[in-house]
Amino acid sequence: MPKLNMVKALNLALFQAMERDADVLVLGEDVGVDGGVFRVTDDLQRKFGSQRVIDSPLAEAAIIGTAVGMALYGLKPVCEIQFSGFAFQCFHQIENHCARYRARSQGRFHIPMVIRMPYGGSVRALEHHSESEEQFYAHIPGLKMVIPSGPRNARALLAAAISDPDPVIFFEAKALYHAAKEEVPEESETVPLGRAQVAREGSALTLIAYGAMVRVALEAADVLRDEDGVDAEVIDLLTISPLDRDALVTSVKKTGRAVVVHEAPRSFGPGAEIAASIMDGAFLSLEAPVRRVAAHDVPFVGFAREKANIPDVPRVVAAARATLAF
Amino acid sequence: MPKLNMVKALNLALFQAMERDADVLVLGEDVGVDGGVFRVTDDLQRKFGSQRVIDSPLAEAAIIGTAVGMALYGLKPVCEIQFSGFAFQCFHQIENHCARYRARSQGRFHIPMVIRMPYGGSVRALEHHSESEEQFYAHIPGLKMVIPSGPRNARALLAAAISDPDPVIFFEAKALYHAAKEEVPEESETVPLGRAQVAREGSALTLIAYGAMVRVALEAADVLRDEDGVDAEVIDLLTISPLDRDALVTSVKKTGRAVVVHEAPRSFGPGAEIAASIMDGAFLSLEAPVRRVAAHDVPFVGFAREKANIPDVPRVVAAARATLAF
Amino acid sequence: MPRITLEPRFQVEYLSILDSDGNLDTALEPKLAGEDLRALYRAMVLGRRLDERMVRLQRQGRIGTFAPTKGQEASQMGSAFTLRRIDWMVPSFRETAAMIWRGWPIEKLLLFFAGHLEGGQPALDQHDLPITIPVATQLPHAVGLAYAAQYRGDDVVVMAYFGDGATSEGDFHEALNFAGVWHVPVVFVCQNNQWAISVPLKKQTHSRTIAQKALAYGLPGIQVDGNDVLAVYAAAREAVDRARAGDGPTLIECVTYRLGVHTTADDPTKYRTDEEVAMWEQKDPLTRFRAYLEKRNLLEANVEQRIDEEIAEAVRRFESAPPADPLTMFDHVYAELPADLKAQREAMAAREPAAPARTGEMPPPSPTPMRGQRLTRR
Amino acid sequence: MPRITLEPRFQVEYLSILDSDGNLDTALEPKLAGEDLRALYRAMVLGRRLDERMVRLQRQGRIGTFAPTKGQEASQMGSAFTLRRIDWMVPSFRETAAMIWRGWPIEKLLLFFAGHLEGGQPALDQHDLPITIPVATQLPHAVGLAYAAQYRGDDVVVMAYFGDGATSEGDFHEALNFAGVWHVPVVFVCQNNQWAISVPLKKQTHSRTIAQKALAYGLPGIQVDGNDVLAVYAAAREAVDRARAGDGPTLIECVTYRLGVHTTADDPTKYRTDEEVAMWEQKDPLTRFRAYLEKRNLLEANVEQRIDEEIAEAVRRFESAPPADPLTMFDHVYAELPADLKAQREAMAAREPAAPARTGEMPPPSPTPMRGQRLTRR
Ligand SMILES: Cc1ncc(C[n+]2csc(CCOP(=O)(O)OP(=O)(O)O)c2C)c(N)n1
Ligand SMILES: Cc1ncc(C[n+]2csc(CCOP(=O)(O)OP(=O)(O)O)c2C)c(N)n1
Ligand SMILES: [Mg+2]
Ligand SMILES: [Mg+2]
Repeated sequence: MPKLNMVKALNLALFQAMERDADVLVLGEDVGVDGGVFRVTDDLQRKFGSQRVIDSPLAEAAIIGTAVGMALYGLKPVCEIQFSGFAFQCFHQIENHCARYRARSQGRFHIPMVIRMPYGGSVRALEHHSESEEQFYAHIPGLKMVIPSGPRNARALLAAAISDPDPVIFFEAKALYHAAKEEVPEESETVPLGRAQVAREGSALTLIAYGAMVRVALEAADVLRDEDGVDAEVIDLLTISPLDRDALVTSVKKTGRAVVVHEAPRSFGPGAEIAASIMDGAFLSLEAPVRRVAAHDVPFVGFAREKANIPDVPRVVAAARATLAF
Repeated sequence: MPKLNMVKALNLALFQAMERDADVLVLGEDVGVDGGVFRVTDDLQRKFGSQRVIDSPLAEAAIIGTAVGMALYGLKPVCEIQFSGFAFQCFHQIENHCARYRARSQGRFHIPMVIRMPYGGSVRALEHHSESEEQFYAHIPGLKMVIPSGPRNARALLAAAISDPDPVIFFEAKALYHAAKEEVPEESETVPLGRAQVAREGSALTLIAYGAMVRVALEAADVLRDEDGVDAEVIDLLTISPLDRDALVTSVKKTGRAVVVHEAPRSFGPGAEIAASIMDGAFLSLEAPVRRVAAHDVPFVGFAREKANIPDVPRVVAAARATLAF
Repeated sequence: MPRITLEPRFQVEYLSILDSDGNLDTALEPKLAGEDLRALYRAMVLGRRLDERMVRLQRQGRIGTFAPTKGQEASQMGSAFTLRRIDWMVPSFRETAAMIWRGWPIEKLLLFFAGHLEGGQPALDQHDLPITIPVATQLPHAVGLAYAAQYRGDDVVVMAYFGDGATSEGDFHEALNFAGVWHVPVVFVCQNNQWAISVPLKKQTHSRTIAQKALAYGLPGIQVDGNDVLAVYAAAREAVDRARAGDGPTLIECVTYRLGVHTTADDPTKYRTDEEVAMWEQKDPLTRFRAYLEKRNLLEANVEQRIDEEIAEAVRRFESAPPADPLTMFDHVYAELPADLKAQREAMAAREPAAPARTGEMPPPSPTPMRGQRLTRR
Repeated sequence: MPRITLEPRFQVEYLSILDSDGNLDTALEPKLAGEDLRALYRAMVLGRRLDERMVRLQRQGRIGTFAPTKGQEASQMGSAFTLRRIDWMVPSFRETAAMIWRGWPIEKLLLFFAGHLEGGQPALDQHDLPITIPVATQLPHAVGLAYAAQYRGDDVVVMAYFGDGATSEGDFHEALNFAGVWHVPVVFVCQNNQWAISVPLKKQTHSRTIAQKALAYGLPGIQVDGNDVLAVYAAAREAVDRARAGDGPTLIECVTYRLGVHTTADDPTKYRTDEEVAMWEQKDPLTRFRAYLEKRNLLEANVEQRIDEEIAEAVRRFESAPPADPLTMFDHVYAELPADLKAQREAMAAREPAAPARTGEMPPPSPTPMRGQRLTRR
């Protein structure tokens, strides 16, 4: 099996989906000749032509809106929004149409499309290039919201998202693009959407994370094991919505304690639903309130202050200790 | 004191703010000659002229975007988005700019503007005319999110929102526009943003609601008193964000049980933050998980099915009973 | 080269064939068969009569808010008439006449306006999008459909409808720009009815015409008398043929007038004068076309009466539709119901009173439309 | 009236005064004082040299990603030069030369690109908006500023900058449309540098010029040689004067070229040829203007050297700026910190290592600008 970083793994998923199915198109700003600003669509235009890998004009709403039209016709567009910070420009097309066309047409139409976007911090970037907006999509009925945590599951999840008959918002952590290589099987591989994974088993406490924060949670678990002798379970959500509540509840019924970690601002964020769902399903097992480690409720802080804003290992460890000591 | 319905009460708040301060402008689709499709801005253009009460072209992003420019110059625009369902068209201007200009300019600029929108069900309307999108705004740092529950607090909160130096998203429940009249003092009145109110005192259970759902919660409290002999406290949030966590925690520390009611879809909705915040602050007092009564995680259902989707008294009562019986 | 005027000079044409005084430009008169002219007239009359019936149904509380067509029958039908069944129609929310013509059963539309989503479900063999409420958001969909047709090599043209107000939205701009760059077979039909609710055209845009907005995208734009069904037909015919031939998109501005309320929730006396309405009533598209048919001896007997009967029957069918089953709200959220929604559905089933029988499941959408020989000339 | 062409015919002009071969149209040559011409040249050179310095700083990791100006100095400076201090400048993200000219200290801009929000804070007496990253979103702000100025009766003009790619966004369209309807004193300056990252103009729009897009809004539009600082100045002068006189907005298209990378994260060799770049290097705005000044005996000695020293000093000041205090991220979220954020701030204070002293609080913004006699002619 070749070892690939996440960029190459995503590229492989796109390549294989396009090879298999002529209805799959790629559409976005700079996805063609340039291969995407992060090179995720590298070489696809050369292989599949400029009718299938489309360098669109600079207009997010029309990228999504025309893709809705293509999907209504039966194609399977995979759109790239250059940075998740620019997806508010097309938020009306996503909420009004991607999410609703199946319901509006009572099943006559459906929208088998994927919207890929790089999200999250770490690239020393300007405003709107480092935020985490998953909450906005998770709250929209009719969408699925997926965030992989490494090359292999990124490839498998993207393949699954492209095959999915419903619209999938697919966030890619910029922090992970070149972070690590993993063995990725050459033959195509999918994993079901909507299922969380236990990234590490444990019994004393459940750490819940996704995307770039999974690594932070795993490192925090190392610290807790090494310094506190505590055995933390780490759950990697992979799909944010529909949320795999069973996996969360099962884990917390075992551990009695949980900490959620995400890069999105804390208030009214994904951690709230995760915490509330755990309370719903595992109330009697809970030994402590579910704690949330998240970005602060502040707008963009500039990359000089980014480290202080995004959850890091010490903050997760501290929250875990407070939860254990509750 | 004259008795006014919510439409007239809001109109009064606008009128008085404009009389007092020449920097206050009103801007939106059909707000001038027509007085707004719900007549909230009725007669303002006749009184203040078409330069101050502006019938804009049909473009939500430019309504908000130009209002941002006016606010940067020192004016205090009050924008109307005709229905909250059409605010996704300007969501980028709200998130990118209204919420962030103070931070981006490090205090050199701020955005003293209000964005009014009718929201919620009950008017037998077409798609995008009956949804509840408060969660999207509550998750954006830098914004305030306000939802009154009756004519008097609507007037006072709108007055406070217009005076506030920061951007306020102001949702008006269509269900309440003509629902009831209340005595509204003629002299201008404000209430502080960010404070919840106890709409009814009780000790057995806390019902938390806002906007049109406050009435539902109060009626449910009546049923619980009459049929179960149970004394429910009802909290009217008034401001969704920043959330008055103290008020919630104080109440639940007393009652030990809580049910949240809202019209927005359940998953990743405002009820999640409310539940998680209560768990944070009152964990040891909680006798049962905080239950949520909300719309289902489905897109628009059509008004023929609306009653089955939006929380009603029986559902709230049932949730309260389940919580009490936990 | 100092200060020069760029050539070619940009220009926009205006087309009128049958004016409100009955003058006919025979050189431009489209060569339509008598049967076609009759069909056109019937569809226009149906639009008008249904409109009136729907206003009454709304006043009686049997349907909810809707946007009447009255006055715009020629703009809608002159254009929609040029489409074949395999072409796509992308409506806004005021195209009742054209939607019925395209095949929506009347009772289905009534059901839609009575708050039943079932009414928004196009038939499997119908190439029509359902009503879109958020202004202008349907325009990129039309461009995407046209792109897909071109991509697949299908001989299909897409026609999209919108109002004068819609031209202010960003989506209008982005859609036309994409259409221009992609050179796809789409025809944009603007029904400029002078008003966007209470906002008159001069407060909507400072451009003299809507048609000239095409220049911003390098597209042909034409302004037509939108109350002249022959002119609308001729302009649409030309645009559809151009699209079909691979020569790209066109913007057509139909200058017309909304004779009625914006929607049944609207009170137009707040913002416009009776004189203005009376002036436009003189230009009624039906009167003019009726006189033309009369002159050509093509008028059918009792056409209004037969149409009223057709409507009455549809209303009866509409009224005998079963009440809405709330549980179906879960049927079309995703292809497969996630665990959580299943639980929500079960909770509802437990609390709702026994519901009427479910309407039949929708069969899967039809496979790819036929592939033909499409050419793009660019 | 059958098929007619609407009058007046729409037209768009092209303006060039000093071409790349040094030919000068003396009839159109603006009457600028020698001191003004020198100031213009200094600002352009400063833009070029700072650009080069910033690329090095970026490569060394001392600042983050930024978008170089190289090649667009004439477009920026010819236009910004027409503004008075009380006028407003609304930049995009590539207007370094113009921003410095307007009064941004170099070290502040460097701080901005080093990820410190302090660098984005305009001075109290500066009528400049900070850099806006989301393409085209600043354009409605410019229109709103202009509306506010007109509302207050202030003698103020607003100039807004954006690229060719920005013209595809809905916000561009909506802003120009509002400006047309409101007839406000705003000048839209499009720096058409032929590329939006890797997308060439012909894939961006099918219109032949950007200038003609003005026709969609009933505005005057003009295309100028954007590498000819005299032509840009003349066109901007005319537009600014028109705006100031109450005659409404203008769209200026500066035809120019981005000689460097899109941003320091970009690799232009992926999408464009060396020959294309070389061809445009022949049209370098600096070379041309320098030759003109030389001919007029206006060239200062050692101007490049003095500018390099100025930059070097600013870099030194930038590098001695204190490290960012994380706690300040709570300072400018709201006027007053809500309870929750206070708690978040305290938690951070407890966990962060002792931070350097807070930078001084910002005094409240200045009161209303002076009111003058503005007239709108419409
Ligand atoms: C995005 C959006 N904003 C606002 C509305 C509310 N609204 C419905 S119709 C309408 C006016 C539309 O005017 P026009 O495009 O001219 O079409 P007409 O109604 O005249 O047919 C408005 C403002 C909407 N449906 N969608
Ligand atoms: C809304 C939005 N979409 C995408 C981007 C990413 N992006 C930054 S610059 C740019 C190209 C801009 O092209 P143009 O407007 O021509 O300006 P130029 O960079 O050439 O000066 C893109 C796509 C962005 N900043 N904002
Ligand atoms: Mg209209
Ligand atoms: Mg460019």
